[in-house]
Amino acid sequence: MGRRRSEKKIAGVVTLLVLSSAFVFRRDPFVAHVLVQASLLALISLAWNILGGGCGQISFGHAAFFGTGAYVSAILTTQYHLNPWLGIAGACVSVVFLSLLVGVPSFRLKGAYFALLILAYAHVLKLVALNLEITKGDEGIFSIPSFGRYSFGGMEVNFFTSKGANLFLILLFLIAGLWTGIWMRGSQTGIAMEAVREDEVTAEAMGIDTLRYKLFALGVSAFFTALGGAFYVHYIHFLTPDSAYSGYWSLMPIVAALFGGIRTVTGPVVGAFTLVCLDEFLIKELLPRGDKLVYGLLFVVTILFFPRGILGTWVERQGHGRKKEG
Amino acid sequence: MKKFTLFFVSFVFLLVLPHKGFGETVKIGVQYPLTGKLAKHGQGCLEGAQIAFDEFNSRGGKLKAKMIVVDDESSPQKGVAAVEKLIAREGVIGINGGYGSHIIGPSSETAAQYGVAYLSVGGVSSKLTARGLKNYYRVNNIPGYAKAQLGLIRDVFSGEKKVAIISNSKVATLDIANNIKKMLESEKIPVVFFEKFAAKTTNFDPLLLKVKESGANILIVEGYFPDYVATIRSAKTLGVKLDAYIGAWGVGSPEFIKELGPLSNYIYGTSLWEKGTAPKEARDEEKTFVDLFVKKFGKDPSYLSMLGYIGAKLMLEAAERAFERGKLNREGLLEELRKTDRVTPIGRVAFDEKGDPKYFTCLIIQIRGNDFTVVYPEDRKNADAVYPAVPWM
Amino acid sequence: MPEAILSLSGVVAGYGEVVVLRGVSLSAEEGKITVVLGSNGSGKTTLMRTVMGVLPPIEGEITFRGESVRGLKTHQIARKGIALVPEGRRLWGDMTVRENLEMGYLLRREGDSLEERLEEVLEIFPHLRRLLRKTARTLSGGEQQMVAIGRALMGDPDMVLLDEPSLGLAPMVVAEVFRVIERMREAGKTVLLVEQNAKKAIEISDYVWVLENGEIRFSGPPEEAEENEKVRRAYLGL
Amino acid sequence: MSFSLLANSIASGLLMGANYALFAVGLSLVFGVLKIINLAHGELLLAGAYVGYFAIRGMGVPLPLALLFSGLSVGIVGYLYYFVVRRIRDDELNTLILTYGVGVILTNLFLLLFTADERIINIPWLTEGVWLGPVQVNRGNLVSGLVSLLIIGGLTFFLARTETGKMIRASSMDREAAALVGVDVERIDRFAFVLGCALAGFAGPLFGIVSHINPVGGEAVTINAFILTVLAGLGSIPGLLLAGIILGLGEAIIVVFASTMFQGIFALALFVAVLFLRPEGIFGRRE
Repeated sequence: MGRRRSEKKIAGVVTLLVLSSAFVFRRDPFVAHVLVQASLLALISLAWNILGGGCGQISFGHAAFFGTGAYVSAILTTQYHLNPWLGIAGACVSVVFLSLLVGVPSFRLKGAYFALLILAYAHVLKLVALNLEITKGDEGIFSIPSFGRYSFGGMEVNFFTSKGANLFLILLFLIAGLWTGIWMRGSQTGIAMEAVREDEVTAEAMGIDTLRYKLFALGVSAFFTALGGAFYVHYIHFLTPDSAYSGYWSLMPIVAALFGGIRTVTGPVVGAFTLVCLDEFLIKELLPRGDKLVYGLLFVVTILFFPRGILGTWVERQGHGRKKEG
Repeated sequence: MKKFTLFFVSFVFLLVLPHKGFGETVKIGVQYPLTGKLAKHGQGCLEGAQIAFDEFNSRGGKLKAKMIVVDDESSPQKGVAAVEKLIAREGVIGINGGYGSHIIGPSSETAAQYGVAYLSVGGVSSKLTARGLKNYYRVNNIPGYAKAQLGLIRDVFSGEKKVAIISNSKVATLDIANNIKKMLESEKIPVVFFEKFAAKTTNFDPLLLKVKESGANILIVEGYFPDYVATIRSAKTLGVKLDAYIGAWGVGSPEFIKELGPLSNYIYGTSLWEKGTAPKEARDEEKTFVDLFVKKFGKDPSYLSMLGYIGAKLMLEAAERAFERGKLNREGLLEELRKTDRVTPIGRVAFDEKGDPKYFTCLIIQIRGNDFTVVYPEDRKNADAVYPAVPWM
Repeated sequence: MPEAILSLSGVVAGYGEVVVLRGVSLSAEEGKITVVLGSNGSGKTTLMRTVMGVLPPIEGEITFRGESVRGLKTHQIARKGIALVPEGRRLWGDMTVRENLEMGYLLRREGDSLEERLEEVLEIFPHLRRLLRKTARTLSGGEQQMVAIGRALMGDPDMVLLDEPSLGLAPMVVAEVFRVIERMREAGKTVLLVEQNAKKAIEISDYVWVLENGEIRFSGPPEEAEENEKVRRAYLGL
Repeated sequence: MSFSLLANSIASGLLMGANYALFAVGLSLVFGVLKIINLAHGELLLAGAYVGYFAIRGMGVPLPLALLFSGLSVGIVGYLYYFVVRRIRDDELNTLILTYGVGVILTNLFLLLFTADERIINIPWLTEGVWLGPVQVNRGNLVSGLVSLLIIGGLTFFLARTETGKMIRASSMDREAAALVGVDVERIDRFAFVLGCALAGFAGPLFGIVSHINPVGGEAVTINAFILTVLAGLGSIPGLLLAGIILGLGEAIIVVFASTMFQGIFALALFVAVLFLRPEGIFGRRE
C-alpha cells in the first residue's frame, strides 16, 4: 500500500510541475508547442501503459487508435460540420467501440503475437484511409477547425492562434488520464489487472474474468489515445494517413513509458516530458543534424543502465533506502 | 564577489555582442526535412539554400543575412515546432522551405499567424494555395509538370501514339497523372492503360506485363526514384516494346544517371532545371550558382538544390529591397516578396494572388549517355529528342 | 561414513526476493540411491536446480567430488558428470527420439562411441527402439519419461538426479522407472531421487532426507524413515 | 488475359517470394533461438548493402566476394551488438526498445556517412532478362532467388544435421534442458545471434541488386521479415521460404487480377488470418 501512496504523491508533484511550467511558458509559443508535443506523447504513453504496464498486454500499434480517433474527429468536423468538442466525443466513443470489437478476438493471442496483431491493425487502417473517399486518400484532410475562440469575462481564449490555450487543454486531458490511471491502480479493478499481468493462468484460477479486465484496460487505453488523436487534428489542422498512422504514435509511447518506468502510472508522463524536452531543448541545439543519432544512443544507454526506467529506478531506490533505515 | 563581477561583465558582453558592427543582419529561417522519410529532398534543397546565403553575404552589400536551419524530421508536428522556434525564438522575418504538402500545410499556417512569409519549393498540392493565406508562396505547382509531358508527346513525338500511364498513389504523382490523362484525351491522343500503384511496391513485373498487353508504345511513369528503377528493370526483363519511357520528377537528378548507368539512356523526365538550361537572361546567375556549388560540395547540383537556391535567393532579394525601403520587418518582406517578378534559372517567377507561380513550366529532359539534354520546350531545348528509343531495346 | 560424492552445506536459494531453500545441508554417497522426500512447494525442484547451477545459490557451498561447483554454469556442472532428469521431462518436442538421445551424448567425456552408448540405453529401454524416428511430442507420458532418463544416461554420467520421475505416470510405468533406477545403482552410478511417491522411493533407497519448507527435517537410513512418526504421517499416509 | 501474362507473373512472384525469404532469414533465426525480435534487422541488412555497394561499385569487387565481405563485416558488428543485447535479454520489451534504438542509431549513421541519396547496386549483366522455358525473368532476381534457396537449404541442413545445429535447435526449444546436457547455451546464443546478423549482411548486396538502398529503408525490411517469420512459424527456416512464396505469388496474382493497391492489404490480411487461425504459423507446430 505504501507504494500506492507514494505514487499518488509523485503524481501530485508531476501535476503541479507540468501545470506550473505551462503557466510560466504559456506566452512563449515555441516552448508551449514543445510542451504540447510532450503532453500529447505523455497522454498516449500513459494510455498505452494502462494496457501495457497495468495489464501486461503489450501493443505495438497504438497508432491504430490514435489515427482513427484523429480521422473520426477530422471527418465529423470538416464533412459534417460538427463542433470540435462533439468531434472529440465522437472520436472517443467510436474508437472505444472499435477497440472492444477487435479486442475480443485479439486477446486470444499472447505476448509478442498480440503486440504484432495490433500493429497489423494499424497498418490495415492506414491502407483503408489511403483508399477511402471520405478520408481523401493520400492527399489527406486540410483546414480542420481548431477548438475555436471564447471570451470569459474580459479574457479572450483563441485556440486557433494561442499555443498556450491548447497547452492547457491537452494538460487537462493529461491530468484526467493521469488521475484515472492512479484511481484504476488503487481500485479493485487495478488489483485484478495486476493479477492478470503477473500470472494470467493463476488469475483465471482465482475466478478473475481475465478477458473482462483486459477489455476494460484496452477500452480505457483506446479512449485516451483517441482523445490524443482528436486533439492532434484540431491542433495541427491537417491529417494524412502517413501522419495519422505514423509509427511515431505506436513506438514513441512505448519508448517514453519504458524510459519513465512502466511499473508506475506516472512513469510514462515523466518519460515523455524528459524525452521531448531533451530532444528539442538540448540535443537539437547542440547537434542540429545528428540529433537523432544521439537520441538513439540515449535510449539504448537508458535501457541498459536503467532497465526499469528513470522513475521506476528512482522509486525502487527510495524503497530500498527506506528498507535499510527501518 | 570577483567571480560575480566577472560573470556579470561577460553576460553583458554576450548581450551586446550580436549588435556590434555597422551593417544590419536579417535572419531568415530555413526549414527542411533533414532526417526521416524526406531527408533526401530536404538535404538537396538545403545545399542550394546554403549557396544562396553564401553568395548574398559575400556580395559586399550593407545587409548581411543569417541562415537559421531547423530540421522538421519529415513530421507535421515537428514542422510546427520548427516554425515556432524560428519565429518566436530566433526572430526570423521570413521562412524558406518545407518539403511535402502535409508538412508545409501546418507549418505555413503557423507562420501565417505571425504574418511571416513562407516560401516553399516542395509543396505542390492544390489545396495549399486554396486556403487563402496571405503569407504563402511557392515556385512550382502540378499543372506545370503535366503541361510539359503533354507538349513532348503532342509536339515532339511523331507517328501513332498509344499512351500507358502508371502512377504512384501518392497525391502529388497521382495529381500529375490525372492531369496528363485529361489533357491527352482532350487532344485525342488515346490513353490505353491507366493504373495507380501502391507506394513501396516491390515487384513491378505483373504491372509491366499488363502494360505490355495493352499495346501502348509510350509509357508515362509518375513516380519517384525507386519506382523508376524497378519499372525500368522490369520493362527490360520482360522486353516491353516501347518507343518512349517518360518519368516525372527525380529523373533529372545526377544520381539517376550515376546509379542506373546505361539503363538510364533515352529516358525522358520532367525537370525544373538542368545544368545549362537557364533562359538567356539567367545564364550568368546559373553559372555562378553551379560554380559556387561545385566548389563547396564537390559535386554537380541537382534540381532540388537549384530549387532550394532560388527559394532562398528570392527571399533574400525581397529582404534586400525591404531593407532599402527601410522596412526590414515581417510586413516589409512580405510586401516585397509579393512583388517578385524576374527571370530565374528555372524560368520567370511571379506569384498570383493565391501565391501560385504564374509562369511555371517544366522542362523535358532526355538522358543521353552521361548527360541530360533538354528536348522541350522549343525555346530552351539544347538537343533534338531521340525517338523512338528506350534503354533496353 | 564413506566420502560423499555430492554435498551441500547451508545452501540458501530462491527466486528473486522469495527464498525457497533456507540453509539446506545434505550429502549423497557414491554408488548409492539417496532419496529426498518433500511435499509440494517444499523446495525439491529448487534443490535440484540449485545443484545444477540453473539457480545460483545465494549462500552456502555445493561440492561434487570434493570440488566446489558454486558459481559454475549449468553446462559446466553437467560436464563434470552430473545429469538431471528434470521435472516434466523437458524433452525437445520437435526433435525425434533419436535426436533427443543424441543430445544426451554431448556430455560424454571419453570412451564409447555414440552408437555404443545408444545401444546400451536401448538395451535398458528396449521399448524405445521402435520409437527412434518418432517426434518426441507424439509420445505418451511414460515413453517420454523413458526418453528423458535415456537422454541422461547417454552421457554416461557418474551421478543422476531425478526430479519426480513417477509424476503422472501409470503404475506399470512407475514400476519400470523404479526398476531402472535400481539398475543404475547396479551399474555403479550415484542416484539422487526427489519423489512424492514416498513408499516406493524409500523401498529402493539407501538413505533418506526429508525437506520441508526449505529446511531438512529428517535424515537417516530407510528403516529409520519408515519408523519415524512424522515421515509416516506425512508421506506414507499411515 | 493471355497465358504469358499469367505465367510470367507467377514466375516473378515465385522469385520475389524467394527473395523475401532471404531478406528475412536473419531475423527469423535470431527470433527463433533467442526469442528476441531484432528490430535493427533491416538496418543491418542495409549496412551489408552499403558495404556491398562500395565494394562492387567503388572497388570493382566481384559479387560473390562482396557478399562474403558484407556478411563478414556485419557479422562483426553483430558480435559487438550481441554484448549490448545480452545484458538485458531476459526482458522482452526492453530488448525491443534496445534493438529499435540500435536501428535508429544505424539509420542516422547512414544518413551522416552516406547522405540520403538513393543507391542501387547496378551490375549490367544482372539486369538482363532470362528465358526460363516460356517465361522471362530478371537475372538479378533469379540469382538472388537461387542464393536464397541455397542459404535456406544450407541453414536447414545445418540445423537438422550438424551437432552445433542440433544444439541451436535444442537451445531454442528449451534452454534449460539444453544446458543440462552440457550445451553452453550462452555460446549458442552468441553464435546464433552473430550468424543471424551475418546472414542479414550477406543478403544486403542482393537487396541492393533487386531493390534500392536508402538510409531509411530498414524499417520496411524489418516489418516484412517479421510478417514472414510469423507466417512461417517461430524459427521455421524452411517455412520461411514457403511463406515468402505464398506472399510473393499472392502479390503478383493480385496485380494481374486487380491492382498493386491491394498488395499491402493482402499481406496484412494473411498476417492477421494466420495469427487468428494458426498463431503458431502456417508451418509451425502446435504446442
